[in-house]
Amino acid sequence: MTEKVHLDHAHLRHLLTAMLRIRRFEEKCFELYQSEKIRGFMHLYDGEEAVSVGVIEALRPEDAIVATYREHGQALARGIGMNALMAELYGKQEGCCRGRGGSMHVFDRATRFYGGNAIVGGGLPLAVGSALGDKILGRNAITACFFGDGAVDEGSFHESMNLAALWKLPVLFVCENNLYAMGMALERAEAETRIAVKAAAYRVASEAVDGMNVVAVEVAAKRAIDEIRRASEPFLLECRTYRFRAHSMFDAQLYRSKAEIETWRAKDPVMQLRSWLEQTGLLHADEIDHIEGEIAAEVDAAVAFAEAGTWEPVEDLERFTTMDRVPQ
Amino acid sequence: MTEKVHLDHAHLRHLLTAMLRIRRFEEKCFELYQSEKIRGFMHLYDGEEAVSVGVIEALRPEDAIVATYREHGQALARGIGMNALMAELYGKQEGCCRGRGGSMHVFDRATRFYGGNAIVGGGLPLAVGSALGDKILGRNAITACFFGDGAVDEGSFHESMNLAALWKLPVLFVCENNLYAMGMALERAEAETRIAVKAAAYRVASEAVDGMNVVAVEVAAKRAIDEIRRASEPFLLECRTYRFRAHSMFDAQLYRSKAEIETWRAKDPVMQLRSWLEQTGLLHADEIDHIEGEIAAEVDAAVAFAEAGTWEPVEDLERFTTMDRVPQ
Amino acid sequence: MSAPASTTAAVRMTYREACKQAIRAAILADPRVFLMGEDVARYGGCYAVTKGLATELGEERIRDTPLSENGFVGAGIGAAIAGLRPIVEIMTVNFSLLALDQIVNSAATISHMSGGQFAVPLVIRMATGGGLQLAAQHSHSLEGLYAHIPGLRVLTPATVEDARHMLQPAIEDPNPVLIFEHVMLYNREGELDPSVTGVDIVSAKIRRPGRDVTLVAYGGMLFKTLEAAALLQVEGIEAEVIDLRVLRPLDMPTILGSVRRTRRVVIVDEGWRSGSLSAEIAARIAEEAFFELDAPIRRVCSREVPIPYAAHLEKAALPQAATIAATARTLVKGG
Amino acid sequence: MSAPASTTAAVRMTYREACKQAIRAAILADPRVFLMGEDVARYGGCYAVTKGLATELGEERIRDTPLSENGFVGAGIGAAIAGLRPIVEIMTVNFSLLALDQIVNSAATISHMSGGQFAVPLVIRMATGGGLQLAAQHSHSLEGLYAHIPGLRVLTPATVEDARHMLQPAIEDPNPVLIFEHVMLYNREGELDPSVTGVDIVSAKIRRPGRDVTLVAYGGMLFKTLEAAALLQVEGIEAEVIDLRVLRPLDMPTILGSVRRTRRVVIVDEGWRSGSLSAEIAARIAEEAFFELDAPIRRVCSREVPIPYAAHLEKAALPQAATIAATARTLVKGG
Ligand SMILES: Cc1ncc(C[n+]2csc(CCOP(=O)(O)OP(=O)(O)O)c2C)c(N)n1
Ligand SMILES: Cc1ncc(C[n+]2csc(CCOP(=O)(O)OP(=O)(O)O)c2C)c(N)n1
Ligand SMILES: [Mg+2]
Ligand SMILES: [Mg+2]
Repeated sequence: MTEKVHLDHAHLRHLLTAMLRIRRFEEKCFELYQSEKIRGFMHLYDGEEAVSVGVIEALRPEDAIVATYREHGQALARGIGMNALMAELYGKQEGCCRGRGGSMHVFDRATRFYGGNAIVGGGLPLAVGSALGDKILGRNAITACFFGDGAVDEGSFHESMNLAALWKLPVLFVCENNLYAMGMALERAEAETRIAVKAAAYRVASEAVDGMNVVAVEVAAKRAIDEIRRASEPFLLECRTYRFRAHSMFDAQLYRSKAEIETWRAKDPVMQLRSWLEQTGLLHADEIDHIEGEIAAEVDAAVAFAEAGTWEPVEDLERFTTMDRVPQ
Repeated sequence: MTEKVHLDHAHLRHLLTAMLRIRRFEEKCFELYQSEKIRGFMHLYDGEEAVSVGVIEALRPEDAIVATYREHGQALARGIGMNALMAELYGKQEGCCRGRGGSMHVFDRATRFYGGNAIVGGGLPLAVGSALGDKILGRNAITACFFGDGAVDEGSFHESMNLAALWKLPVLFVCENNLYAMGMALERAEAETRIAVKAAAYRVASEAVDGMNVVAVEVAAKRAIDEIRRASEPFLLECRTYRFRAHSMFDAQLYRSKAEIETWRAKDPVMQLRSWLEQTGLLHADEIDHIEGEIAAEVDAAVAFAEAGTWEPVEDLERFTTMDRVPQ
Repeated sequence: MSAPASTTAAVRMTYREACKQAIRAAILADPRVFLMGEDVARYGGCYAVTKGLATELGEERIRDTPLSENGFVGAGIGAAIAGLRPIVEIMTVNFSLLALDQIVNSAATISHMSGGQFAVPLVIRMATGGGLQLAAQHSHSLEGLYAHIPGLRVLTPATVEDARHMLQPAIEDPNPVLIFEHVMLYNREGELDPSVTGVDIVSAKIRRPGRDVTLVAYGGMLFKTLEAAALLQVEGIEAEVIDLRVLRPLDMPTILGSVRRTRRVVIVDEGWRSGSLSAEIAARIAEEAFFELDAPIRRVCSREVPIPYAAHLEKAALPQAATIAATARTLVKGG
Repeated sequence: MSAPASTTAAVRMTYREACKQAIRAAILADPRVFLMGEDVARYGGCYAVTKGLATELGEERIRDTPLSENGFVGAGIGAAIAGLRPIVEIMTVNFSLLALDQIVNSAATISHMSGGQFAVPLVIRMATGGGLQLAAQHSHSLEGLYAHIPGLRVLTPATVEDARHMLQPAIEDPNPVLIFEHVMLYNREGELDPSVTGVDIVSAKIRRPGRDVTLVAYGGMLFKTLEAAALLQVEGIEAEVIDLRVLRPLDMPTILGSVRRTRRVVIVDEGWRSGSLSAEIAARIAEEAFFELDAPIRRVCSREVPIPYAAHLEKAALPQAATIAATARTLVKGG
């Protein structure tokens, strides 16, 4: 049965809040990277928030998620605590992965968040396996697999789409098509740039959706998931989006023009929703201020939490390289 | 400019001869395997002769070929001498690869025959590279890349199709769709079984052709190659065929019925052409006998050549592991 | 079917049959266990290990996969994380390179990277080794590469008993376990003692005691090494033969114990000499038993060439009993 | 542009700049040479090695590829066979596992398998190593695995001079050559002597002579090892430091010559200890200079964990100068 998207005040407020939390969290991350509190490779989601928020809104708690190294958005939308996430970026023991994963490798058992994978395309086979597991174990769950347009170049995309289709597995493949893989423009990487079209090679149903519109994403994701549950087959959802910032923190962005970025900034998913809500009177400026205030407090608290966090003792370095038991 | 297929006596005689040479050669190989003169894995081409003969007929001497472990047909059709091929199967020094490659790894510099590759899908990227080389070096040559339906499952198919399309490379991808990858039926391996249809995911032109009809294959291959040269783009030719014998010499064929094999045997490409030629009076029975006689003599000579061949001294075992110079 | 009246007599069977019984038993014992791989079901396995099992256990438990090594190995990892106990079969170690990214970058890292939130209870079986004239893309012994990767356990059953019993503890291990089956062993017969109902996947075993020299081997090389020991015995040299059984983590106490007794060691490894597992064993002996050796450490490995097709060249490329014996002889008698 | 008036003064530049100049010079010298890889052109290389080169040399010679490691490495092999001299860049050694099938099963076998009919004059460059907090899928040192494969040559330029000059002979080599560039070296500066116009890709080099102990290192570990030597010098211990430069084939005469003089050796390797290249070197020393050593062979390697993100844990996982010095000290002074 279709779960409808209710465009009521509470829900729209929730969507805006969810996107704003990601935006503000990452603005802080950017600062913290400058001040070297956060290190390694960090990939911001600025501009793409509608994708994870819209899709994850359509998931149930029992569903699983596989994401990429650009996964702060998915992690927060899925409900991984901001404290645990920030502490992870700091490399602290209180981080969701005890500081071992960092920005690119966020995992969370409680929400079936299976990473955080920094091998482009590496998550897709894992998502197929997760869905196979659910199917065999008779769980009525789906696995949402997020990946970029660049992952579509990889053989693992092809193998995974085919396996999921062949074995009729409940996988929602979510392509975050932000038009670039690092500096490689989609039209220079793929002979066929309409990613949704490629699903036909595997007889998989697909749809392309405006990834800058959170409601559109949510509606499309719900429809896709209904279809997955009804037909017991995978679905490919191509979300057309854009990242406003550099690929990672080391990127001079020589490969695209400022004008192009500005054109896309005009479609900012957070601003779009916000102005629409204000214009239609669904949300008043002071309510938004209130939300912003709460988020600012949450971000500050997360920083304080991370700052106060501790370093895992080096004696524990080798711990978890192998496990004594399978965590339940 | 289109090179037409001339269905005159000489050409049809040539096509029949080419297919018969493969058929008779391999019948002898089968015997020799039973008597343990040939060892290792050997994959016969029985039933699929029209594919290599038809395609290779459409090639020019400057074109390159990449094949699989099931490549006796391509090797003979391309003009690798039967003596050198048989000696290779014997593991003799006089073999085309000095006995190092065996049945699965036939190479020939003179005819640009780039293997003989026993990694399923492994040849496709090599073919892309060969075509890239030709393009950069300004050679007006194409690369014909043979592979099975099983190779379509592999990520390398996906990556290679995309690379060839993106870089507008002159590759003729020839899928020898014999409906099985070992014991894996195509419909159990691929969600979309029409392989030619998959070309659309890369904006590559494609066609499916009756692979049991050598003339149809030749015509389609010529058309495809014309298109490759005209548009400077790859082409995918799916040849629908069938192998009459086991996958390799160790295969109980539990996965398909005798009846299915018989249905396909009725479409035997050699018999089809032969009866048609006889019925239309284009070739008389005694001419065919004459051809058969010549081929039998050639096969016998090849066996004698291989028998008389010598073993490479074991002192030379490590030779060619690295090369002192690039052979010209 | 009822149990046979007497189960005390040793049963003779092939290594292949032992592998098959192990798979069957594991699948029957636990609904979370299943096998997937290329041609495991309808074809019966490329080395006929799983022949008949799909009919008996169903194609959900013995699952044919498309030719997508990276894809289905990754799917095995995902399924293990999601709660199953998959056994993934890769036909041959040469093809496993297509899946190495998933094995090294995901299977071996996820438990550590996630701070212990997830385990990957996955078993990957594959054939390895030369001797069947399958040439340069089917004959290599790359298990040593896998033994380099933290997070993995690497097993090389050589005996019928190990083929029969190593699988169950491998499945119970919360970590990814790789099992290498040497192609030349499948037809080999051995006795199975019905009173043995399990083996460990931790220790090396002395397969033949001896006082004069230690021969360390594993997998397909074990029997060539035992042959070498028989040759040496004729000359009055008593070689001790160790079967490593587990390549990662190595059971050094057993190796060092033997070496300290015999004071001489030859390591036999079908991998290419440079950078093979034999090097690690030699290095550890040199580090830990340096002052207890009476002679340099010796290794007998494969020659450093892609394995060629021709029988005589292949034979020359792979370690043989005569070479092993000759090497040990020189160590004992001086050379 | 005219040549600078004087070229005799040493030029100071980064390792990154040296890599870039090498690529530029190679491409300008031979129309068959080109570079391809992910983000080498418009982005300028993920470690900025090729910044600006595409503008200067054109996007045919500096060719961006899609994210298809298996595909474009295989294409490089095919192009090499067809007559080109490709340089293929893989961003990081962890990703190279996706292309390992092509490297091991094709690039390394085709000349042998074809009986010498074809060569594969291909160069593959990639970044390796840890130290940037890039965690478990970007930080490993897997060059030792490649050094196991017959048919390949494996280079690890550590100095600016080698970064500048190893590429040309690698391109001229008729065989596949792998070049590993350690990520921590890119920003490192060094002197380039303009009178040196080439280097060999055959020999190891003694970077610091010493009489008391030999320290063997390569790539990113060279400088930590030299640091350790400096620490030791303060205590009156003179360490000889060998830079391997070439991991396959190993230059054993240089290593053995040094070890025979100092009679003590520590091998430093950023690979995980078990089965790392250090094991091979230790094994060969144990085989060939056994009676000439005064102390057991020692190794300083990475700890056997996927490299973690947190700085202190990463630091603890990787070999450090202090550990190298401590290990050497114990050998020399006894411990
Ligand atoms: C297999 C592999 N190749 C290359 C890289 C380096 N890399 C990291 S992110 C990235 C771009 C991926 O682009 P896309 O999939 O579109 O995701 P986006 O970053 O745009 O979200 C690349 C090339 C990698 N991590 N893994
Ligand atoms: C990467 C890889 N996986 C598996 C195999 C084992 N294998 C050899 S041939 C074959 C079937 C290939 O089928 P297809 O591509 O349809 O070619 P056909 O044999 O039908 O000509 C398989 C699975 C292999 N050689 N390489
Ligand atoms: Mg992208
Ligand atoms: Mg087939």
